Amino acid sequence: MSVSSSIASRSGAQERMTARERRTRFWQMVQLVPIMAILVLLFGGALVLAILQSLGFAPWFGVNTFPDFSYFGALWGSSTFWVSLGLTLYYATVSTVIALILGILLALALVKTFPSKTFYKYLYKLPLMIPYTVGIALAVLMLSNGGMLSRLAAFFGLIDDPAQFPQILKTHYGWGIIAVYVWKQTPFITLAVYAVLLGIGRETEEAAAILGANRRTIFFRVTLPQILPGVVSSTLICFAFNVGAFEAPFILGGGFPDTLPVVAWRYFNDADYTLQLQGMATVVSIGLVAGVILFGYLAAYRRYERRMGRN
Amino acid sequence: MARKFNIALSSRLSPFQKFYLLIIAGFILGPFIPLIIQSFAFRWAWPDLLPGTWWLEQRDRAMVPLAWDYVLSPYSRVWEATVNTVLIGSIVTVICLAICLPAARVLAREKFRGKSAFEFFLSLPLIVPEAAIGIALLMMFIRLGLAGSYVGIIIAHLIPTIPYMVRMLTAVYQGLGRDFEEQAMILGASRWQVLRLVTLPMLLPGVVAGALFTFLVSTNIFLLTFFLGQGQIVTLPTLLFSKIAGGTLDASAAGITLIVTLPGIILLIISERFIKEEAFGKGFGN
Amino acid sequence: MTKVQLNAVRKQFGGFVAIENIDLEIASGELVALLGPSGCGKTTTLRMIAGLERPSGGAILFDDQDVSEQPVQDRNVGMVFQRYALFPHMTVEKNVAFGLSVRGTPRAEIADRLEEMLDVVQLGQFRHRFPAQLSGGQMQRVAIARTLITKPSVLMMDEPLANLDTKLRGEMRRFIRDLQQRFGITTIFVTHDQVEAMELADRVAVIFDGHLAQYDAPDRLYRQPANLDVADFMGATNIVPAAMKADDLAETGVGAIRVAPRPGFGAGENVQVMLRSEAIDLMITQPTQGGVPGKVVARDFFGASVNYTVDCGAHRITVTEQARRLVEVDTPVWLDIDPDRVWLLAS
Amino acid sequence: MTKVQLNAVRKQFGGFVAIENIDLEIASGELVALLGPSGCGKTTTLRMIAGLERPSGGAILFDDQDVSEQPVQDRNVGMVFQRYALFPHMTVEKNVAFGLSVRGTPRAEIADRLEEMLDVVQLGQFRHRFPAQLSGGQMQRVAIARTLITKPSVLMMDEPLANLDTKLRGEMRRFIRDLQQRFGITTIFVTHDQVEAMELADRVAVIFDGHLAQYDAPDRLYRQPANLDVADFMGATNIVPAAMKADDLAETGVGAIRVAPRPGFGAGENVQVMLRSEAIDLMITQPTQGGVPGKVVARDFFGASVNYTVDCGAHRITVTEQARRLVEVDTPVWLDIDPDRVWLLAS
Amino acid sequence: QDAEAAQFRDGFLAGEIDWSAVEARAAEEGTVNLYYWGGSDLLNVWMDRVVTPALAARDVTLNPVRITGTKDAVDLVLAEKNSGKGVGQGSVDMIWLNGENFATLKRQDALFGSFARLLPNAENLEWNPDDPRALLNLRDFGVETGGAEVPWSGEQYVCAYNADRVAAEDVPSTFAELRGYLEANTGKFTYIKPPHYIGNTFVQEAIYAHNPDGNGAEPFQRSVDEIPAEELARLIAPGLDYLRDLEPLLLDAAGGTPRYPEDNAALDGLFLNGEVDFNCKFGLYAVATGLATGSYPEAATQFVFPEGNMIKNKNYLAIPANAPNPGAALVLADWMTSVEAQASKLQQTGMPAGIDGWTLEEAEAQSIVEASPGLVGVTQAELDANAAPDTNATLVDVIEATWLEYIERDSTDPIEAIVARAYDNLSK
Ligand SMILES: Nc1ncnc2c1ncn2[C@@H]1O[C@H](COP(=O)(O)OP(=O)(O)OP(=O)(O)O)[C@@H](O)[C@H]1O
Ligand SMILES: Nc1ncnc2c1ncn2[C@@H]1O[C@H](COP(=O)(O)OP(=O)(O)OP(=O)(O)O)[C@@H](O)[C@H]1O
Ligand SMILES: NCCCCNCCCN
Ligand SMILES: [Mg+2]
Ligand SMILES: [Mg+2]
Repeated sequence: MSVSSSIASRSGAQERMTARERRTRFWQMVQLVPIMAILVLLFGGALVLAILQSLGFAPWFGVNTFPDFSYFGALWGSSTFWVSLGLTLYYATVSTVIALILGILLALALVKTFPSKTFYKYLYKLPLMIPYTVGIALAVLMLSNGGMLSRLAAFFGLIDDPAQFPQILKTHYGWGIIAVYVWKQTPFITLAVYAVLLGIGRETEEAAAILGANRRTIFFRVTLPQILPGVVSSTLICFAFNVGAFEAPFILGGGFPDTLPVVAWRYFNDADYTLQLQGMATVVSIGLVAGVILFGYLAAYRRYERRMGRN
Repeated sequence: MARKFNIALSSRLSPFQKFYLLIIAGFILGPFIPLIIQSFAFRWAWPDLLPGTWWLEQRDRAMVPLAWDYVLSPYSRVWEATVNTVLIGSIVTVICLAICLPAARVLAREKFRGKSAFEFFLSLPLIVPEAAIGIALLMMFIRLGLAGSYVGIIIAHLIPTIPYMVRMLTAVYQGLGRDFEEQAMILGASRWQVLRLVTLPMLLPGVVAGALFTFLVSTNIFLLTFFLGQGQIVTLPTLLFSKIAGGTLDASAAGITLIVTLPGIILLIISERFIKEEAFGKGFGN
Repeated sequence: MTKVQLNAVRKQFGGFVAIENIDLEIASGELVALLGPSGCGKTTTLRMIAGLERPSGGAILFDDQDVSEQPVQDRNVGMVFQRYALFPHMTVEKNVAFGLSVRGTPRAEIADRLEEMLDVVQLGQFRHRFPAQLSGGQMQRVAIARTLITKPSVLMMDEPLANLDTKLRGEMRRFIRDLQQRFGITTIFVTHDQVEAMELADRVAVIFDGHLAQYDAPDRLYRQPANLDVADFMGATNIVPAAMKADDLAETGVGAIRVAPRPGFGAGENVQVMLRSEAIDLMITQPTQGGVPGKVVARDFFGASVNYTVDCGAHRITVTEQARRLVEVDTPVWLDIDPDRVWLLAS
Repeated sequence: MTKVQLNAVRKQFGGFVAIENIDLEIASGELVALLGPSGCGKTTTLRMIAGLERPSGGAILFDDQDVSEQPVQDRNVGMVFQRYALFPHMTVEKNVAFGLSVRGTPRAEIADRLEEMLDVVQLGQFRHRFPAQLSGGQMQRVAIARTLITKPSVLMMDEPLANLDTKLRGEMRRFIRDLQQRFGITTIFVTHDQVEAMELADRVAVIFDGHLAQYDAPDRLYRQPANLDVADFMGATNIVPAAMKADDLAETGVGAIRVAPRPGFGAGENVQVMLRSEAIDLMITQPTQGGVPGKVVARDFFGASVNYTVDCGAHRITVTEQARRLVEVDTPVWLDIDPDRVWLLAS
Repeated sequence: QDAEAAQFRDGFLAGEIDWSAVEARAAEEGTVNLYYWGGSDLLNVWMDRVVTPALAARDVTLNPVRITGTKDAVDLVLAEKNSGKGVGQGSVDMIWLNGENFATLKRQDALFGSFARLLPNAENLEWNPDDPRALLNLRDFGVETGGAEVPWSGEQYVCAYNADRVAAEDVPSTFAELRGYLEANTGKFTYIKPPHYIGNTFVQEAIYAHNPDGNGAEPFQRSVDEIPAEELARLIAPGLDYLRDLEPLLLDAAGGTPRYPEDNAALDGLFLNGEVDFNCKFGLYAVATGLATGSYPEAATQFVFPEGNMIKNKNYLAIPANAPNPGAALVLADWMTSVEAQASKLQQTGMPAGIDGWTLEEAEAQSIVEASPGLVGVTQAELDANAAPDTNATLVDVIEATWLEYIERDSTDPIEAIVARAYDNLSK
């Protein structure tokens, strides 16, 4: 289609837009309208509303002290907020990193040929297809002190009371939360990396082998840099999800201090309605934190990409 | 013969990889064993490896349906939740496709001012957690009378699904190249014919992959559905959440958990036949 | 049959000028090659003629009608893309019939013309295959058939033979030539291969960097290039500086060479003398008169022909001969050159 | 410098036999071309030599040592891939230095050898570019440099020139030939272009369908193909059936032709006679003895050479001449053929 | 505001509309949206199996909306009210609630009005303010119901122990004994996390038992307006200190932080697996039903704890001011207070009757008694003898906030300061 090029060529001042061009231009914009409408009105609207409320604008609760930074002040001024933030980031980071490593390893195995490959191609996608809540249920069954692993330990005579089983769920180490995220997201990362791996083919790896590189070197210097785009976008998505997720830390977390989404949930469910605004300040903080971190990550990656001559 | 060679750069699995694959299979499938057992249990207390009393032993004496009797009865709302989940997922997918397809074309093919800002805005919902907008969205929806309605849920689900769909479709559009559409035009095809006869069929793998992902994301959404459904609209994730929120699982919760996995398994079996992994890759390529 | 004219056509991409005021007239039924190095603007020119790209300036005329406002679909042109752009999801049959079926041609007529066209390109037995199941040459023929079936009045081909092997390339060239002569369609094809251009085209337009460098019949282009660049691009090997002693005598580093006089290159001028390597006779005995003495320093065997590199003192001269005899390296030789085959170029 | 031997090497992919018992001996420092149509098994052969593919049978020997057990990394081979397989995320410099840096070569030495190699391939000024920012020829040179810098004892190149234009291809051929001679590396390169094979190689292995059809020096291959298939693949145009009247006389559809006697082709045999188009003299006056009469029916001008198609009654014979004179179509001519240049093939 | 609905409301509350007209209107409305905590399978089944057909017989379709927290429904009502949806225009017809949630709706003037005594089945309840037994019908967590909600179930906070793990002589009956038990068996007890009302109730019992004035529940019947912050702080401090000191002995406290389950399902799970030896919650018949569903260990037995402070209360059905189907809501409320409904609910879900036995005819009262799943290990007399009233709903908020601050967040501030702050926040 001549559209883009004609638009790109408009720089020449002597050129006028023809009627034909203006029409195509118009249709282009029309095609972007629905998506804009949803995102600007709903997503943007909700975001703005959340921000307004967190700044004290909530006439429907009889509160309007806009702009009022006291909610953020109260939130950020308390040490538990920072502990909660730390926990939120800790769970998100650790699980993303583990899922990333497991996912890359799995993708690397999947590009090989082996007899049960078809089975594995079904198997590994299973968690991807199932809601997080199922993962949480499985974690409860397997990992709790009354769970399957604990019972096995008792069966083998290692423990004789559930309390003796090392606590995996409901601790601030968050092993249960991490287990669920890893269980659910390893497939996602595997899929992304595997798909990218298939796309790049094996030639560069072979070239590296011929040039004398061993397997380690091939992986770190040839394969990894090429699957990086897949790695970056999938980790980004998982990390952002983990920062904002509520169910797993709520059900499997160690209680107070909770992760930020759970804190917000508790605020929203408090009998004290003024805490609603505190909750808004909390969710806005979550958005801010996720945004800042992912921005940083993306910016770093873009710089790397540019250094590599892509884009 | 040639053992070392195989290790150096082969298409076979290394011993570590074989071991790793076994571990992964255990990690993914293992937990389903106690889940299935639990769904048939009446009383299964620590430290028993199998239930002390099975549901079937108590079935006749029970004053209310237990375990699978409850799960499969209308009381559990499992059927309603399944229908809701699939229905909402499907409608969201279709709408999402309809609004993302034209946008993706423009994004893949055209240059315009503010394009990169626009693209960034499009992926913002991936970054901003649902928790951050859920309550505010609920307030808006209550005012609009959309809270607790299908329409409300479907619209809300578009927010987190659009970024996936747009990425996937933009990538396939970029991979498509203009040649084919141009060739069709030269051969005399109209705009609509180009779309119907050339563009869509060629985009199909990407479209299917995008649709599958959208459906998955939609059927996985908990918080938005939970907030906006107002208890009126029950989907599989919200139903299951209510059952396990306390952190324990009884037989009916286990049964419901199993039911919640079913659509995913069915979808997996269907999609694995029609979608090649490569199709997903496009969305993550860059 | 359509006459195509480009009048001062320009094309800019942003600030970059891809085509700078090209004038080109292609007669109805003529076969013209656009020849030039990679990136010189060949594809861009074709795309403008097809209507896929809008010229930034100038006009394109079909039979003296300006077609600037005419959308692609209505220009009745055909274009075979460099990588064919076959529709991968359609069989050979469907691909070929596409142009007719989108025009709403009646089924029966489509079937007839399809049959005829598959015959022409000899793809009848592959009709139900998909493009992925075809060889390069077959794909190329599908691409051509798909275009010809719509009876375009102007046929364009963008590097149609680039990805084929020597043998197939030869076959396809003959095939295209036959077709074009049979249907007499005004045809423009793009190539960067001079042999291809020479073999196929009635006239060749040589483009360098968005400029039309020469537009001539193949043999003129080859023997009488307009300038050094063209000569170089046409594979001229022996170009040596010389001073004109007389209208028909050039003094070069390897001695005086008789030339056919050329207007504008009088005595006293500094010129470049072009000696086509195949126009030189390699003698192993000294000729009775003239003859540049030298020594064979290298021999390259290409099957049908042999290249000798002859050291003549100031220059090394390449001589091409049909491979009927093989002169050994180090043999002393004399070069004899027909004055009519020596061409003069401005320095 | 390594001698490479393939002893009865086979390769099967599942049930499909890609290579069937190939024996091949490549002398140390020799430059061998693997020539054959698409899919015949050229790449597979290279990959086995490199160690990227395990032979299903037979053995590969480097300097009489079986290398089956040797991993790719230790074979000290170099390979230039058809599509180069440059590392897209590394600059030219990094790509070229890769082989050294993974070997742990000291920095200073890497820098020196890099400098030298970039000089050789003339890519100094592009050192900081990424592959995506290079032209095809430049990428190819990076691929070669990346391989040569490791000083492989066997260098393999898979269709190294396939995607380049005529001029660049010519330059690259000379470049490879120079390098190979300079370093004396045992070199095996794959091509489907016979001209390329002829120009570059010391010996050419022609492979058809996984079988070694002929392994010979270029001129022998060209003039004395082992069979019809090879002759055809090498571009032989005039092959006519004949009956041997005597050891040195073949009766063809266009008359009796004198041939050089060839063992095994005695009187009474039915044979095929191959007349290379450039070995035929086109006379416009009847020669004193012999001479096949005919009439020019077509002329194709290729710049350096001209092809005439001469109708001699039962067959049309193609004659190639250097383009020094142009004989008009319809001119009556006589064809004169040196008996030494006539080759006999089994029917 | 829907004028027609407003007219109906005013007319009904003024006693001008007779019941048959209400029933007619209900049939016309056709639907009733009941929002209730959907965490009990037993109750869910009962709703679908019993209530739905019963209402269908009255031409009303029950829409049972299962919510995870009652506050969600309250929030929805308030949000709709705040966005201008008046009488007849909301989406909630009835909420199952008590305590703070009722108090909130009442404070926000979001209730339909004083309907309870106008129901035909109001006769199954004691309304005489002079009869002390009417207390729980007139006051909900100390807040006057004003007939804006009708009692649905009565409950008492009862603990159970696992006889396989605890010897009968070790079973505590006071907080001091509980502590003693935990010192010997650390980690074998926990209570549901406030602000969950079951957790709140345990805290209240501890506070009653440690009341420095020795008068138990009595001072906590007043509202915040009637009791100064310092006074409240003084009264609750010993109980909260007890709980704070108990923390290191609770479940998982050895791992660093004590673990408080989020809801009673979670507590049941811990109890079943022997992670804890006791299970305290509202549940007169919890052991009987728990054994019937397999969620309790076989040896589970109830016991009296804490002596004299076993809180007893009722829970109610309220109609929001903007109920879209007020007629149907009234019909539902009436049916829910019928003897038939109460007996079947007791039998099938183990939820004690909310109507008052002494107001019933003999046979009716007998049907309720027969429906009871039964007490295990305690007698009704023991339970009655140790009963205590709820804390005033307005104080509950303060106590809850104080618990969160003082115990969960380990605040180093003195209790007085924390209570004062809570007073402040609540008055905003
Ligand atoms: N859409 C575009 N935007 C910017 N520059 C372009 C665009 N299309 C082509 N060009 C530039 O215009 C010049 C001419 O391009 P064109 O494709 O016509 O070359 P070509 O002669 O066909 O080369 P090749 O033989 O490599 O195909 C090139 O320098 C190219 O980079
Ligand atoms: N991994 C494989 N699995 C199955 N068949 C294969 C595989 N690799 C190659 N082949 C088949 O083996 C034959 C030889 O392939 P090869 O790549 O060696 O051909 P080639 O001579 O290099 O052809 P080209 O000139 O097209 O590159 C082909 O028919 C090919 O389809
Ligand atoms: N919505 C965030 C998704 C995070 C990654 N999980 C897999 C997505 C598909 N279910
Ligand atoms: Mg081009
Ligand atoms: Mg190959």
